[in-house]
Amino acid sequence: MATIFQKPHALTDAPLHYCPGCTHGIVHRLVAQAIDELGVEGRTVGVASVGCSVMCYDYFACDMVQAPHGRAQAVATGLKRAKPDNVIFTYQGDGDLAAIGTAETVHAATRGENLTVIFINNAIYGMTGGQMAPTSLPGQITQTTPYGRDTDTAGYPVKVCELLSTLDGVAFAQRVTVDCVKNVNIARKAIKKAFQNQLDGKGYSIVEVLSTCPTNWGLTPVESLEWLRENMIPYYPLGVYKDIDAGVKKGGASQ
Amino acid sequence: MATIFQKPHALTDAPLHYCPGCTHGIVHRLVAQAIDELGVEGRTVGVASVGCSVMCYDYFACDMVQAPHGRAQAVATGLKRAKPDNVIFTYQGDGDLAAIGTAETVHAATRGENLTVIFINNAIYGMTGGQMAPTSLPGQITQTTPYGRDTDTAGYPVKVCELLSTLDGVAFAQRVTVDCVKNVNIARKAIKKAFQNQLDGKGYSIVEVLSTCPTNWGLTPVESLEWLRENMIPYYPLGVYKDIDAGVKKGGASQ
Amino acid sequence: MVFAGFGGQGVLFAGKVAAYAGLIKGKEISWLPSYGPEMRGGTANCSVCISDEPIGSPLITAPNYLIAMNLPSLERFIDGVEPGGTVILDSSLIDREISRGDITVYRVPSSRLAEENGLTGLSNMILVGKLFHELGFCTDEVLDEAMQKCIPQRKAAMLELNRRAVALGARQ
Amino acid sequence: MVFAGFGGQGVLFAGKVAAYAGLIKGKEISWLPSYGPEMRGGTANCSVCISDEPIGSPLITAPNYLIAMNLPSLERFIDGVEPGGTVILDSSLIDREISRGDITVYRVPSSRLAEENGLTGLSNMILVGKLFHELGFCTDEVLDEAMQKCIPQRKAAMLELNRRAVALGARQ
Amino acid sequence: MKVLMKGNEALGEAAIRAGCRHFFGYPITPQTELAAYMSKRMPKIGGTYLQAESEIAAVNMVLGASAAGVRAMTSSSSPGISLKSEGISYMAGSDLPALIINVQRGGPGLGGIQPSQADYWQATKATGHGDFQVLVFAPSTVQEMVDLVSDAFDTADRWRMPAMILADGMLGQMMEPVELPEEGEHASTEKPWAANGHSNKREHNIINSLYLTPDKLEELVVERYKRYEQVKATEQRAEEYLCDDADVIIVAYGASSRVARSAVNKAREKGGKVGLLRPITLWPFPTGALQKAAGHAKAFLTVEMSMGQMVDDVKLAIDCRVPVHFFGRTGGIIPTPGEVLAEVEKLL
Amino acid sequence: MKVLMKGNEALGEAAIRAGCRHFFGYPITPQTELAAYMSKRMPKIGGTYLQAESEIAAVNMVLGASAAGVRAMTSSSSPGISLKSEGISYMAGSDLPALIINVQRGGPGLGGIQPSQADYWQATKATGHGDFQVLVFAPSTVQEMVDLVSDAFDTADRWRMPAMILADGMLGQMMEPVELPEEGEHASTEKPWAANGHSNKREHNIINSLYLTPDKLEELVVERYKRYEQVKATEQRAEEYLCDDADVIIVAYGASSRVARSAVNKAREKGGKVGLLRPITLWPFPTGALQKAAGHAKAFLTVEMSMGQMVDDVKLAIDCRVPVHFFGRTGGIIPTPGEVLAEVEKLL
Amino acid sequence: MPKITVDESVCKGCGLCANACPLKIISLDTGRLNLKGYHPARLMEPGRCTGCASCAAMCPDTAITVEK
Amino acid sequence: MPKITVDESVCKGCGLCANACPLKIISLDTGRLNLKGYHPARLMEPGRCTGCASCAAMCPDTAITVEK
Ligand SMILES: Cc1ncc(C[n+]2csc(CCOP(=O)(O)OP(=O)(O)O)c2C)c(N)n1
Ligand SMILES: Cc1ncc(C[n+]2csc(CCOP(=O)(O)OP(=O)(O)O)c2C)c(N)n1
Ligand code: SF4
Ligand code: SF4
Ligand code: SF4
Ligand code: SF4
Ligand code: SF4
Ligand code: SF4
Ligand SMILES: [Mg+2]
Ligand SMILES: [Mg+2]
Repeated sequence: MATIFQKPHALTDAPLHYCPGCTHGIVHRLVAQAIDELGVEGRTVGVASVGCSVMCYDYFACDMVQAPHGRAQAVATGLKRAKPDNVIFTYQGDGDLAAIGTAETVHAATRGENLTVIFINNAIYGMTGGQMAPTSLPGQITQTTPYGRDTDTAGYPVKVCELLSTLDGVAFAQRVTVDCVKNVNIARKAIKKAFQNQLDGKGYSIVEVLSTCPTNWGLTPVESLEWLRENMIPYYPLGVYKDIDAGVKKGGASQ
Repeated sequence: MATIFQKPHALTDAPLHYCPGCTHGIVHRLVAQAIDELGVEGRTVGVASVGCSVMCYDYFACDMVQAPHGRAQAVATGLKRAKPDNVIFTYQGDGDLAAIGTAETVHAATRGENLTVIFINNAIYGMTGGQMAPTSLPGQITQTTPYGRDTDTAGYPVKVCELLSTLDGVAFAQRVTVDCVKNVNIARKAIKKAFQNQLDGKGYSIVEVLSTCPTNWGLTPVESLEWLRENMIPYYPLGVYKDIDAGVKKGGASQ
Repeated sequence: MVFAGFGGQGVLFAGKVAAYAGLIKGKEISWLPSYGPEMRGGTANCSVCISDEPIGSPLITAPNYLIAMNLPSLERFIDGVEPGGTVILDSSLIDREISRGDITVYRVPSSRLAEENGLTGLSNMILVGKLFHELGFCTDEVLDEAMQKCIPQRKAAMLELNRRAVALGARQ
Repeated sequence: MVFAGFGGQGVLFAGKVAAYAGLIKGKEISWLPSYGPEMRGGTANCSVCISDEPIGSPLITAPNYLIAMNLPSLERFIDGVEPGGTVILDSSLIDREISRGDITVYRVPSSRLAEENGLTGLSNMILVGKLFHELGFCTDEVLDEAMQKCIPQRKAAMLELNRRAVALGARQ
Repeated sequence: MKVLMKGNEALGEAAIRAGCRHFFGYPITPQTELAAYMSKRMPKIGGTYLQAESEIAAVNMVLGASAAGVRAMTSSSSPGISLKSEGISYMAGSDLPALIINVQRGGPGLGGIQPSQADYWQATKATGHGDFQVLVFAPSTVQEMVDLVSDAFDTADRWRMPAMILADGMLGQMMEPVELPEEGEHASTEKPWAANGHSNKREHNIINSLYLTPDKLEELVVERYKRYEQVKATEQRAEEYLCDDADVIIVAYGASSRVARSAVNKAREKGGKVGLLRPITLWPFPTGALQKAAGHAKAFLTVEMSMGQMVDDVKLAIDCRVPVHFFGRTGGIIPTPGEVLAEVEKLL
Repeated sequence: MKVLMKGNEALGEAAIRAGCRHFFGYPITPQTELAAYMSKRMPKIGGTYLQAESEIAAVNMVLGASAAGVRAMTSSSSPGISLKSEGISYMAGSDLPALIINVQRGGPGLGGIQPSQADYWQATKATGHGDFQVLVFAPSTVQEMVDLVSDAFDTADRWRMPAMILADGMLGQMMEPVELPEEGEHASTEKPWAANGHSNKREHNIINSLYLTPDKLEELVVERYKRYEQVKATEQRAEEYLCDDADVIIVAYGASSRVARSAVNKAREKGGKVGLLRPITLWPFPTGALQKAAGHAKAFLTVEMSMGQMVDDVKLAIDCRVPVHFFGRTGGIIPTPGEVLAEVEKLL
Repeated sequence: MPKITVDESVCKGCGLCANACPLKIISLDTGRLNLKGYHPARLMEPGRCTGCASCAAMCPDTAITVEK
Repeated sequence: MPKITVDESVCKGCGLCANACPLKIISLDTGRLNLKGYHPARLMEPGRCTGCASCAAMCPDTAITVEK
């Protein structure tokens, strides 16, 4: 009897601290699978950002660096410039990547820094207890938009893949989700490609994963997947936004 | 005999400190003209950024606040939220707005902050003596790209109007220049519109002005205008990138 | 007094009710929460001081009263309980024996009682009921007023359930 | 010594040549630029110290030698010149009389001389030539070596022009 | 009747009652409740709650709002305060009042989320680059947090300088009964310098910290330091608890002063002549009170939730005339009264 | 023969010769020549010059490169250093070596672009939030800038902590003759802790500053402070100039120490027994040398280009045993030897 | 016969596996609590499992191993 | 007759006006230096000026006033 599914080697045995049903865990596994499949654990260095995934340095079996909030891609740039043969990825939330880290994100992207960026968009600041994120939906109730996000005062969500696809340095930008097995598989391929691109020296690759936060959304894990499907996917269309190989640029929604 | 052209009232009598032929001066006048024409000097507050135009607080006759480098739009947001009836504009260089101030720019834009942003793109850090700017052209020689901007290591220029037009909060984004009388007139209209929009409560309006830096480009003022025409305009196409009134969105190059 | 348990069991709320009762009685009071190193789903506890004197450190390491809602919490605090102190624990979740002889221990199967009495999630208030019954430091009216302070108007229905839980606890 | 003028007149370069000459002679030297409050097109000057002792403050407020290339610079520094000191000025740009009697003043129409001799932009070096002539502190060879240090190889043609300017200055 | 409030929420309500209608923040533990509170209240009273994209943006929004003449504030915790340091230096250099709240947590780096006092030096000596000071208030109870918020706003306006409330995770998270002031009790200040539109009635106002002429810059800094001297002369505040006859005086502020007070009580019970001197303003440092205390005390003991920072200021305040000892815990640990008592007893 | 170099350029060349191949910067006056120099040299020698989008990005790139085990540096001037403060605190909390250069200018705020020493407190007490220190070196000549760059890298590696060179606009802009060391003279350090890929040969390395358990965080901070004690014991440096018989000793570092030296010479010419004690390390502060000097001197005078910051450290170093006076200019003004002499003469 | 194993010590009882199983043969064991206080997932009808690994693919805690 | 006035005290001799004038009738007066050390612009053929204000529109220092 063969084991056809087990914990990837690139995940340590430390139990994850995430809330029950939080899809951060699924994405962790997909990243680890990509590292396993490409056989690069020994030369991979991950950058943990500040957000619920801050402690992912304990979970990934490769070397890890914990970066200041928002600065993961600057730290990753330093790591990559120091050791270009290493495989560097960042793992960042929406607050980290698209609020405080906006400048670092835009500029790593426009520099075409040869990095793999895993971006967890859960439309909320999970770790600090559920404040509005730059990606919170219009009308969404959060701890700091108790009456729903009012676009008049709190502005509109930032659509990261759309924004970054306008930049010349970006090699690959795809938005995926992990709400069902089919989408998990698409996400797996996208993440692997984002790593493969780095090995091929193609430049900046980002995978945006629409993810859940059952705790701060105030929903059960299963309800959260539904909320994501009903609210997030329509606002944040899935698909490849940019792929210098395939010539896809902006708005292409083919999966 | 009638005076048909004179110094606008909204410019003080202080002589400008800019280098001979620097087009910062032209843009100053256009901003002042808009203020004059709209009759809002008494309730306008300008935000001076850090760059060659840092001392524009001495030149505009309205109240002025000097902001930390890159933070002009955050300061402007504070001014506007404090006194929504005031007319707030920022005057920023490319280093200020598109490098260190990237996050402040993107977020003021996505919030749809009701501001007027005057953005001077001269493809260089003028004030500090000619270092590479985020908008320096590929191959451009600057103090910190002595062998020409190498996109492999220094990345690609950021195209601000293109980038910001992807954001829902932006009401108006136009790229203009001031290399000749015709374009000065187009610029004048764009700037006035960016102020008018604020009076109309339309939200974030940005006018990007392709500008010269004879000193750091190492050219005469007249040669600089030519260099701008031959090198900058092709890379940064002029035109309206977004106008919620006209329905223009992205890439529209009609003037 | 220390209220301790998992996050989500309502220990912080229970502590707040106790604090309000103290406040109504004109005492000096303080309430201090503390969370385990896990950010999510970990342990949570709060220190509540009720005193006639101004309160120094609100952090209690040696409580007179310990309300323990799970085993890790009991284990963390039991040794610190002041001699002569009181421990009230949810015996449906904690089955450990307590070897100390210098303290009074009340075992209330509050989780089970809550389930059985249609008071799911109010195990905490059953223990509060028991606590105040033993404490005897304020009247039922004061405790009721305290609950009113802690439960917003629009959740009036909750208030009723809380009252029942407290009453139930007091009878244990 | 202080070299002072508008930015772009080459005062910093002139100071550097002087500093190098000192260095070649085995002296302690320092060179310190300073710009006016205007960032662009304002005044610029540099302090050059050449001494047998380690140099304390490299900022000179009371120079022994002042090389002044425009009026504002002259006015800024003239009162500070040490008694017995020397002032060399570009008389084609400065027509002010100097009333101090305790200093030696050389008026060299260096801008005009430069224009007339195909040495545009080398007014500074004409003054340097004069300075070293009066200074007499080093041989022509040393000064030449200093210029070689300051002018990159690939600008060899410039070197020749500089030499001519210095020689011209020395004859004034 | 008093209400029970968390320190963080009390700070928010107190600010509103002190006339603050502009709050700019960015989430960080352990101060999140303050922002959450403001986001609930501000829309109801026509105020601004704006969650900025970062601490840097937030502090600069405060700079802008303050420049416009309104009372504005921001709050954060240790790493976020570091990010605000450039902006705070600008406000000081532009003579702008503002309120910055630091609900300190353990550091350095990301550190932890438990209470700490390890940003003392940053707050009192170098909130940013250059020669300047900010007013620093150190509350020790939730009630005092309320009281000091309006004092901080008033003092900041009076002296045209930023004020900081240096709290910590314990004070931010704990609930105590508080009495809130009526709204509008605060002195509203004329701000003729504000950049809020000249209405064609006066010269244009300029809010600026750039002075390219060193003489001008020095003149302004010296002028500002003269103001600081006045602040030192008039705004020092400290509480003395059983100091009069004390042989050993504990010096502690904020959270650790509460522990120290318990220790003093315990020591007194045992007959030890121990007192507590509690700085309420950390800048200006209550030098006067300390000098007085140094007249009779045999030793001082500072109790801090850090590796020892205020201890130097105590030494300087009393010209090292009396020995000054230090006891501290760090990393988020609150010392216990017992530990402090043990330290004090060594000195008796 | 020696070459004439600007201080800023000399810093760059010295770093390269000390084995640094990774420079991350952002332009700011008066340190621009350093970045410009690196941008010319690095591409030629296979190194990295990267102009970051901001000071914050730059310092975090340094954090990343240092985490990977290479020698990395960044440089800026006052406002830019404030922005780097969070990142520096992270590096300290992660035990990462690195070199940060501050070519100070007048502050606060945007201030001016002339030389200053007003970031002394920031550098020595609170480069960021939390309990930590960075090594601080204060060169006073261009040659010393060169020498201290490699010392700073070595010391930072040895103690696994960030090092700062605290220079100023005068030292950065001036030219002096320098002798450059041969490349590769520096000790290269093993960095088994680096995050550069475990090659499946060891456990994964983690570079981190987060410790949610206060006990763990405290333990680490205390361990770090033990290291600091060793640093204090072994790395203090100061130069004594005519101190042995001096009645009045000037204490000054960097630019102002040069002025002070001239003043000492002038005083000696007049027969005044005046000496100069010049701290070369500002952290660790040369307490030993000061204590020795306090044995015979009647008074100290600190000369600073600020409103007075180091003066407190001098008092603390000598337990206030001898009066310590202060003279300073600020805002970008360099004091003159004459001014200093006048101050000294008041004390003779 | 395909086989799945749930590591109960890490299972958080989130139910995403149950939700994903096409045959709905895995569900939470409400009768039991693991050490963390969760109802762990359990394969209810082992015989019917096809080893499709849908459950495992959706498990955030990689608590499920699938053999075939 | 249209008339332009150049404020010589602020003119920086950049030549943008000269470059912009359709009739090329304004140019730098190389014979003179203003107080700032620049050759100020001067209208060479006043009679031909149309008052089109092209020169003024391009002047960065707003040194030119146009009357008509
Ligand atoms: C400089 C700084 N600011 C703020 C914080 C507090 N903080 C921690 S995590 C976080 C946001 C987390 O949200 P996100 O990045 O979306 O990640 P998530 O938790 O949702 O996965 C914030 C603001 C911090 N640690 N440092
Ligand atoms: C925090 C900070 N970083 C850097 C600087 C130095 N600085 C001054 S102006 C400037 C850039 C100017 O370039 P740009 O914004 O393009 O304006 P320009 O001068 O070209 O008009 C920089 C980096 C500063 N003052 N503050
Ligand atoms: S708070 Fe939200 S994002 Fe964070 S672990 Fe819990 S569910 Fe996941
Ligand atoms: S440096 Fe360039 S941008 Fe600045 S004033 Fe001179 S020409 Fe204009
Ligand atoms: S998905 Fe995983 S963690 Fe969730 S219930 Fe199933 S086995 Fe347990
Ligand atoms: S492997 Fe497939 S069939 Fe078997 S339990 Fe899992 S999801 Fe159900
Ligand atoms: S107004 Fe027109 S015609 Fe007259 S000088 Fe100016 S550009 Fe030439
Ligand atoms: S454009 Fe203006 S500044 Fe330039 S030369 Fe003409 S008048 Fe003078
Ligand atoms: Mg998130
Ligand atoms: Mg620019």
